[in-house]
Amino acid sequence: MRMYEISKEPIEIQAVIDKVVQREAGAITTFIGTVRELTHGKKTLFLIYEAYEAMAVKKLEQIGAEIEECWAGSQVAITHRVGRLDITDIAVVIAVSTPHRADAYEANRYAIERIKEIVPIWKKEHWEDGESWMGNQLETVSYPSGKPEEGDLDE
Amino acid sequence: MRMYEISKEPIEIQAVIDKVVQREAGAITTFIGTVRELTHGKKTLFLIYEAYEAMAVKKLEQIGAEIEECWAGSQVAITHRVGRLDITDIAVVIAVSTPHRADAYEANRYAIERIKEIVPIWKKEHWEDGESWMGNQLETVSYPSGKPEEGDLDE
Amino acid sequence: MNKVLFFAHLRDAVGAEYLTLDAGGKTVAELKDELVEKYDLPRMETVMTAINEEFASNDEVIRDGDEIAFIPPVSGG
Amino acid sequence: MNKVLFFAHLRDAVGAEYLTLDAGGKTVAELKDELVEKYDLPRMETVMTAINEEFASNDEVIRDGDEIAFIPPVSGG
Repeated sequence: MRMYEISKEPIEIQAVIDKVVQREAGAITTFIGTVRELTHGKKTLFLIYEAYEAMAVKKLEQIGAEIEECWAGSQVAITHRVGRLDITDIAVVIAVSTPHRADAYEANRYAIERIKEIVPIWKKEHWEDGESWMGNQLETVSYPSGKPEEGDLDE
Repeated sequence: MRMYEISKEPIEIQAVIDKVVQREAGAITTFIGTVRELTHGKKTLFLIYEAYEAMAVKKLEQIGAEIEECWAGSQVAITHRVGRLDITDIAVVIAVSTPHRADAYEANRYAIERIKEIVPIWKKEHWEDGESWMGNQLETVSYPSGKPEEGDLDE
Repeated sequence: MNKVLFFAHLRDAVGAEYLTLDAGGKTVAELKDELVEKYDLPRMETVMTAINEEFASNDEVIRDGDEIAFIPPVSGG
Repeated sequence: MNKVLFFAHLRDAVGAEYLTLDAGGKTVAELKDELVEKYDLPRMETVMTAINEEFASNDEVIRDGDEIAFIPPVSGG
């Protein structure tokens, strides 16, 4: 069973959850990242996700190992989608099982924060009036295609 | 669509998640409470959950209303199982969608803590050597059937 | 008349899911005391009460027709 | 020879998913400087580097055969 995957196909939530079911776990949390229509009042039409796939899987594995070391008895599975995603489509599913519930929330939260730090995956937002690679996890850095320093090279 | 349910049948996770999908949400968290084999080193065989059903649904609705008031743009769905549950069976599924991820974790955590405070549902643990109604959410109070003050009345 | 519901270990103690009795005009505390005496109910100091599916305090007065429920410490989730 | 991978806005700037070039013996910083000059790559100070799928610092020396990737600020999740 592959606990960490980059998928070109729609993610089946139940399949990710099934990977972390264990007799010792009393709690499973999932985080499901979906494509939101509005970001800072701007209307998204769709997104393209791109990954450095081999490294992305390695980095997801690293995050899982960090969690299993930090939260005793935890099990982790993560699948991240790539390709074109429409509004409400699922970009990522993180499932974490732990013996007790507090850990399941904390470990899951840790996973998404780490994904936004170290996993080589990028999203390009498409709006009615343009498109742009989103620059970082805080969504404060972006690379609008209209900017002069890039405009020279974009075709 | 009933967002808050007490169910005698196994809970379908996806069905609970589907209730909170919204175009404005970028994050959905779920909490899945499962029956754990070991609690404080004691081996559970199975559990019986019992609810004061009409009031339990009202209290789940109240928790949902509290969350939707406290976390802007959130949507909540909760299903709690009753009846006999075996190890790894799902007792409760809480799904919360919010525009941003931090809220989805916090609001979901709030839901499970409140369930353990105010929703009239009880579980009876069955072990190899006996059975007992579990007394509170901290699992520190219990009512073992063998104790004298109850033994007189148990048949 | 009033329907009085019992759950979890209280149901075991009373030996019934509910009783039908006349509690109109009594406070919750008075009804509790009566039932403790009659059924030797254990640890009633940890038990909450609901009237018509809402939590009620010990000094609330029960009206005829109210549904009363005794709510031991809950353990859902 | 070395395979050098580009992603997101860097791929748009270079106009290719990867280049094959000889970077053996150079540091990461030296390779970056060369590519910035040749392709006018924007904001390389925010771009991380990976050698053989592991993050590498600017002073690391590239060996022949290493796979190099330039990693703009990530935005998965």
